[in-house]
Amino acid sequence: GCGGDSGNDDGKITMGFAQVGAESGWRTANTKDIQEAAKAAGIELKFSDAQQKQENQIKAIRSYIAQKVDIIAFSPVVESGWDQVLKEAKDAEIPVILTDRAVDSQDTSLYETFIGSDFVLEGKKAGEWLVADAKAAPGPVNVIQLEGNTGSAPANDRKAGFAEAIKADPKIKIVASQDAEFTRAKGKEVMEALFKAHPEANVLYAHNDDMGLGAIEAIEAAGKKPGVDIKIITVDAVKDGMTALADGKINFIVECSPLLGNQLMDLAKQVLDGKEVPKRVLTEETTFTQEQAKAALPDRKY
Amino acid sequence: MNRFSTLTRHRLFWPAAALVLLLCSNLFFSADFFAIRLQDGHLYGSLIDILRGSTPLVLVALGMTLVIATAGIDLSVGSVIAIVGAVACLRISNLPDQNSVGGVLAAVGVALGVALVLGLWNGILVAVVGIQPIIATLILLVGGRGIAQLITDGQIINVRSDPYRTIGAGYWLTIPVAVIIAAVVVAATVLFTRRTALGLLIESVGSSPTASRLAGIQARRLTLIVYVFAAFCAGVAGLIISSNISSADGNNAGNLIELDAILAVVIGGTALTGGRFSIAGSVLGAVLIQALNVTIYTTGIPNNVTLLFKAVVVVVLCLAQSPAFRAKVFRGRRRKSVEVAA
Amino acid sequence: MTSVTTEPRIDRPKVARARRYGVNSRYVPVLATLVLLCLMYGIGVANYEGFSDTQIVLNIFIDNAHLLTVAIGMTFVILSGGIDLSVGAVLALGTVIAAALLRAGWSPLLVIVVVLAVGALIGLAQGAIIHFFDIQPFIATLAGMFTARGLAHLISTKSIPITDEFWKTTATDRIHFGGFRLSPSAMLAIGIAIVAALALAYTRFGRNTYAVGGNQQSAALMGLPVGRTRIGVYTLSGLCAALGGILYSFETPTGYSLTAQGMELDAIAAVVIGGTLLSGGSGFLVGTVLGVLVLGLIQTIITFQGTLSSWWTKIVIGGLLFAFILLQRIVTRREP
Amino acid sequence: MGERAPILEMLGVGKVFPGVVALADVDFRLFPGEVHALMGENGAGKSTLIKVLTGVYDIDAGSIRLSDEDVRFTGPLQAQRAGISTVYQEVNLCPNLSVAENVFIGREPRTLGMIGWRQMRRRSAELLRGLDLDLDVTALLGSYSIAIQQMVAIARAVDISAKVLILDEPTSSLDASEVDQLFRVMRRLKSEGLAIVFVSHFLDQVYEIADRMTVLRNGRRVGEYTVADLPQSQLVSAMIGKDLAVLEELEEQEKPSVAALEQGKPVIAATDVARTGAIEPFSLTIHQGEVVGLAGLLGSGRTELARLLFGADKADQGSFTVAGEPVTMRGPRTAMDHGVAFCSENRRTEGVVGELTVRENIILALQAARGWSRPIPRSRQDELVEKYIAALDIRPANPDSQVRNLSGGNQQKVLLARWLITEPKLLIVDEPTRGIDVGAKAEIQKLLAQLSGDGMAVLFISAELEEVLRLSHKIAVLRDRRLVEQLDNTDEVDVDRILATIASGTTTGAGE
Ligand SMILES: Nc1ncnc2c1ncn2[C@@H]1O[C@H](COP(=O)(O)OP(=O)(O)OP(=O)(O)O)[C@@H](O)[C@H]1O
Ligand SMILES: Nc1ncnc2c1ncn2[C@@H]1O[C@H](COP(=O)(O)OP(=O)(O)OP(=O)(O)O)[C@@H](O)[C@H]1O
Ligand SMILES: [Mg+2]
Ligand SMILES: [Mg+2]
Repeated sequence: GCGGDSGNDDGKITMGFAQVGAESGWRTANTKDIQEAAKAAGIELKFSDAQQKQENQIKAIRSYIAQKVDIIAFSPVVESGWDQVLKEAKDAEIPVILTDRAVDSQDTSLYETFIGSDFVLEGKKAGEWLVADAKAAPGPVNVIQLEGNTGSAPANDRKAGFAEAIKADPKIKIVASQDAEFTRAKGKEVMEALFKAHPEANVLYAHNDDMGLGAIEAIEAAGKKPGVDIKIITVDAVKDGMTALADGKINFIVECSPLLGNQLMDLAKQVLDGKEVPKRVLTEETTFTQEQAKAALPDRKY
Repeated sequence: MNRFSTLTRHRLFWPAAALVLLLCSNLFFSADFFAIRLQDGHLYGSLIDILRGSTPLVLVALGMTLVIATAGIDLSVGSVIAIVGAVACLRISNLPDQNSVGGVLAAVGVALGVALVLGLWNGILVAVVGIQPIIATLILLVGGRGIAQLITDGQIINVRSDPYRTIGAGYWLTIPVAVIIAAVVVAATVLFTRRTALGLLIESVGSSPTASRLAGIQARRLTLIVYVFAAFCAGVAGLIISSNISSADGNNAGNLIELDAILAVVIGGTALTGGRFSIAGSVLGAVLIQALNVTIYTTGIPNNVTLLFKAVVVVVLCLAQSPAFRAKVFRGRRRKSVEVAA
Repeated sequence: MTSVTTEPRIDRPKVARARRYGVNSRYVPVLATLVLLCLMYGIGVANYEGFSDTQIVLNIFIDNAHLLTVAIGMTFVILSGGIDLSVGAVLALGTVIAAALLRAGWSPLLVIVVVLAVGALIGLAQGAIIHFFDIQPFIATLAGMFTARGLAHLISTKSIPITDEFWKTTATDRIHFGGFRLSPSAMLAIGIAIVAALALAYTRFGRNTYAVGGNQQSAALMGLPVGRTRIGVYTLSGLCAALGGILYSFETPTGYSLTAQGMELDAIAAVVIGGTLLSGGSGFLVGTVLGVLVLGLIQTIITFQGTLSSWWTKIVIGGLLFAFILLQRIVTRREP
Repeated sequence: MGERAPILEMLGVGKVFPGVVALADVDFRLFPGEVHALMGENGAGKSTLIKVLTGVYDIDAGSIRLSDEDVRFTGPLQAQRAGISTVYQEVNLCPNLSVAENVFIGREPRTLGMIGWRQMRRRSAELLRGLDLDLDVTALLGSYSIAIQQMVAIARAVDISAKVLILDEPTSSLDASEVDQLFRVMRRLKSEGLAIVFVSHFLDQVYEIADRMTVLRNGRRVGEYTVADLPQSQLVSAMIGKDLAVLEELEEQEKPSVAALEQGKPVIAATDVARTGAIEPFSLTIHQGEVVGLAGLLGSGRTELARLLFGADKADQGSFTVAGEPVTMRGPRTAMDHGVAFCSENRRTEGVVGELTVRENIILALQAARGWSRPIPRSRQDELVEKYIAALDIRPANPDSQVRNLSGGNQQKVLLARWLITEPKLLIVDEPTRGIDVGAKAEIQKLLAQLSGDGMAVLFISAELEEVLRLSHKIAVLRDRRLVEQLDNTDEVDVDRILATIASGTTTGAGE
């Protein structure tokens, strides 16, 4: 670590934040929260949008280094390929905090800490709920899975975590699993087709709320009751998802909160104050059942 | 035999054959794939899904067909879709009563008006300023997405409006409204281009701009009309997409649809170099692409193989359509038939 | 009917002089791009502190070495009257193959050879399909794009880190001259640009590319090897894209199947901004280099601006692009 | 000469296009050191024979022997390698490359694989000077007129060291002295033992240069003759199967005097119109029913003058009045709205739209004038199209065939028909008889004469001075992009007189 004396003379902390892009509502909420938290914490935020391109993010980080910001935070587009630029930051004695997504660097001294969710764990939580829920089920449990963009880290991990958890019960089987690109429109379209091809399905697991919400429309159009005929598990817990959960259309949501701004700012201050911070900070996240959702919904910001 | 060979030589034979083949292949995975029943007072079945699901692409491909016929291209359709959806949903969500038909119609009108303006922008850049179409529309592809996000503030705007929902998810006389809308727009376009001289003049401008100018055709005005029309079609598609899910997703709506639309147009037999165009072909191409998507879902092709599968289908289809390929592969047979004739 | 051909010789006036637009009309678009680029740079310098550093320009080369390489291949394809949508996917495939093979312990040299060969092969296949079976380039290369990206997915849907020493040193290496630095990748890309420019101007392949782009039918009737040229440009483009993949993996040492989405549009934009006509047969490689610089400069301005929100980033990029193209059009404008 | 072995022999050649038998059982022999004319009407199959020979088209039946070896070329490249150098009908060069490159591309002088540009420029300039052309060889080919492009194509073909040289209508847009130059070169090559195939619709030229000819009719060979044995009249009947009397009729016709015509209403009057780099200021008035011929050498500015009148190019200065009203020419549409029609000399890029059908091409200008919202009813289309297909004898007489697939001469007829149906007040025709066979040429001239008799004004441009003389009431002579003189076409005026005017000219700008 290094002292808070580096950088601007006015004593105000400057943070460079390199965001992935604005590919989803989740992401923009994340951006907004960080911006607001920075303002509240009196930290000057330099923000850049990489438009989903790793090279742009690297560029942005380099420019932060050149501008001698006090601390850099970023959500990596990809897990790998960061060693070089992180080393540059380290050489410039600028601490780096990773948000939301991890990197796979061997050398963990390259960054101070990671704050974000564990996608595998999210998948696991979803799977565990299903395993518990399926205990009561008389027959086989056939799951349709709506995946996020092929190749993206949340899709990979939420799929893997879920698969691992449902191993516990041989009754549970994934009968179909297709890419629905994290969007509502695709969720609806894919679910329409999968539902007809697999009428035996009775559970839907969607990698995010939006796909689940789209799928609900498809299920309703098919004359079935979402949440009853088809149990639905999703990840994220955005407001729309929570509303559906409270309405009984979704059965279980694993939270993946974009609201890590305050935690990030606290961590930043700690790091700059030279305090020891844990290498990995998980965002304060929980899971919601329908009852919990009803309770939590009123003060849901996002 | 002879009749069969004239049939196979028809422009639309191969896309149609591919469509039938794709649909049939679904039967192995879902036995009642072709079943259509009445449910809750409307038609229900995979084929209906395909038709309804293809409407946005059909519309976009329709506009794209005319643009391509003038030897242009419109990359901005996806952004137009996003902006139109955003404008419509934003206005509706601000209505005191989201279910008021008048309010929804006004919102739809404003959104389509915005689409026309965007089309005019493209058209002016291409026809008046003289910028190469791919670059002229690239500007709106990039900037337009930003505008859509600006309108939605990067979030998804939800609406709860039954009249609006009808556009994309409703039914009229058991038939999906989206399909009716698309059919009407397609029919109107066919009438408009083929019953007036518009089609001929567009084809002329597309295949030889210099000769057309010297024949007195005012290419500039035509080009302008065509880009405005393409944006209009994209706008209607944008309404259908956002109404189908009762929300506007400025970040993702219509993303990359331009590629699918161009693909549909080309499969339908319109050359990217401009000139002759086939609206029926483009519609068929669009439905084919949607059928391909649905087939991928139904057959459960693993996600990491999906793209390869698409590539194979596209290549096989294009090869089957290519006279050069048939000539080269079936050369032996053709030679013989000539000898018989001689 | 009397024959005119035997009539007395007449004092013939010199014919057909000065029947041209102007001597160097061909260079006008490129010159315009250059002038506007300088103007844009000037605006950057005037507005942002630290922008005047020459290193900024060199950084554009460093950051866009892969784009430049890809755009060079694209230039050949567009000059020949075609288009190649597969480049971004081939680049991604290149990074994935490289990463996968390096992880498997292959020697770097061999890996590079394999990646280049795969790229060239994909290009070759596309070119062959386009030429022999008369498939429109847009579609053939769109299928190529699906194929390349699909293969990348097939190898790994997860990003694969590259830890190879050679890769690491090449990535971190900077070649110093004077007070300035360039990366080996950038040097390589610039070198390739020079070679490609010479090849376009001074080799038969280069001139045939122009001829085919001008009028393919005429070129065939003139007895030019149209097939070889067309297949050649796509092969070259595949090769350049694969090389772009290697350069990209130097800068961001990872192999990932989703990298470079939409890069084909960047490459096409760079070529077209550089004054090359999409209809083929007219343009220069220098233009492409300038086009890449324009895109890089826009990105740099965005970075320097530093506080743009996500959507304003896009809107500003669109706006800058618009301003640039519009000015370029006005400068090069001829007859109405 | 006939005793020697032929260098090229085609036996029983057949070629079928969908719906058209282009060639059936055609034999063709070519001997070294001869000029062999390939004769036939438009659409007889001349160009197809050449394309089949050089591998542009697959051959459907028959065989080709070159130097006693069976050959079958898969493309022009192979034919070229085997020693056949060809100038195809229509200019087939690359307009986006420089003149020098068009001459040399494919066989550029190279050192170490790098093209020697300087040498290439020097040699191409020399080569073109050999054809009496003084061009800037670094300029883009597309910036030169069709005639010049044709000469460049010839220069390219002539320079390829070959055994066989094929020239498909090389002279269709050349004027007398260019033809002269070409023939000089052809004679030289012939004496060097080259075998030359020559296609032309100018019978005089054929009789001047050819030794032997093969006549085709409807894709079949009528016969092979030595030129000396076949008088022109017999050749014509061999080609078209009937005698040709129309031309004589035309000569007989009484022409109204210019003075009488100038009493009539002026259709268009240009005053001091000019365009930099294209043409010096000129004034020209064309009256109702008057045929004004433009005479001048290649590149003298006839086409430019015509384009200005039509608004195809914008004038820098000067003014137009149409039917007494001042008019600003904003573009072709303005001109068309005032009843001016322009039939370009460059039919391939500025004329027909190859992808469209004959019907669509014919109605295109009329439709454009009406605007897209008022389509011409189908019955009216059929009526018009049928009428002109018959009147101009367009073959195949199928209104739905693609124009691209028509023979060159037939494309020209389609173009003419396009403008005739607009019933213009002034018809500007730039080389309308380019590539048209003798019979059709006579028909077209007759038609123009008749139309002018009915009150249409015509501006007639042709490289063939006799044609200009035969039709025109008034002849405007251009030299060096300047209108130097306007002559009334009285009996004293003949080809020599015009040539003399062109040669001496009253021009002052003899600077360079
Ligand atoms: N690609 C093609 N497809 C279909 N028909 C064709 C094609 N090329 C030529 N034809 C037809 O073949 C016949 C012979 O044409 P060709 O061009 O050989 O005539 P030509 O003797 O050269 O005439 P011209 O003197 O007008 O140039 C014509 O009827 C023409 O319409
Ligand atoms: N400023 C210009 N830019 C480009 N092309 C031009 C320009 N001016 C004229 N041209 C082209 O050059 C040609 C000029 O015709 P040209 O000077 O040869 O007239 P001409 O006297 O009719 O000679 P020819 O016998 O060759 O037809 C036209 O076809 C026109 O398209
Ligand atoms: Mg011919
Ligand atoms: Mg002329």
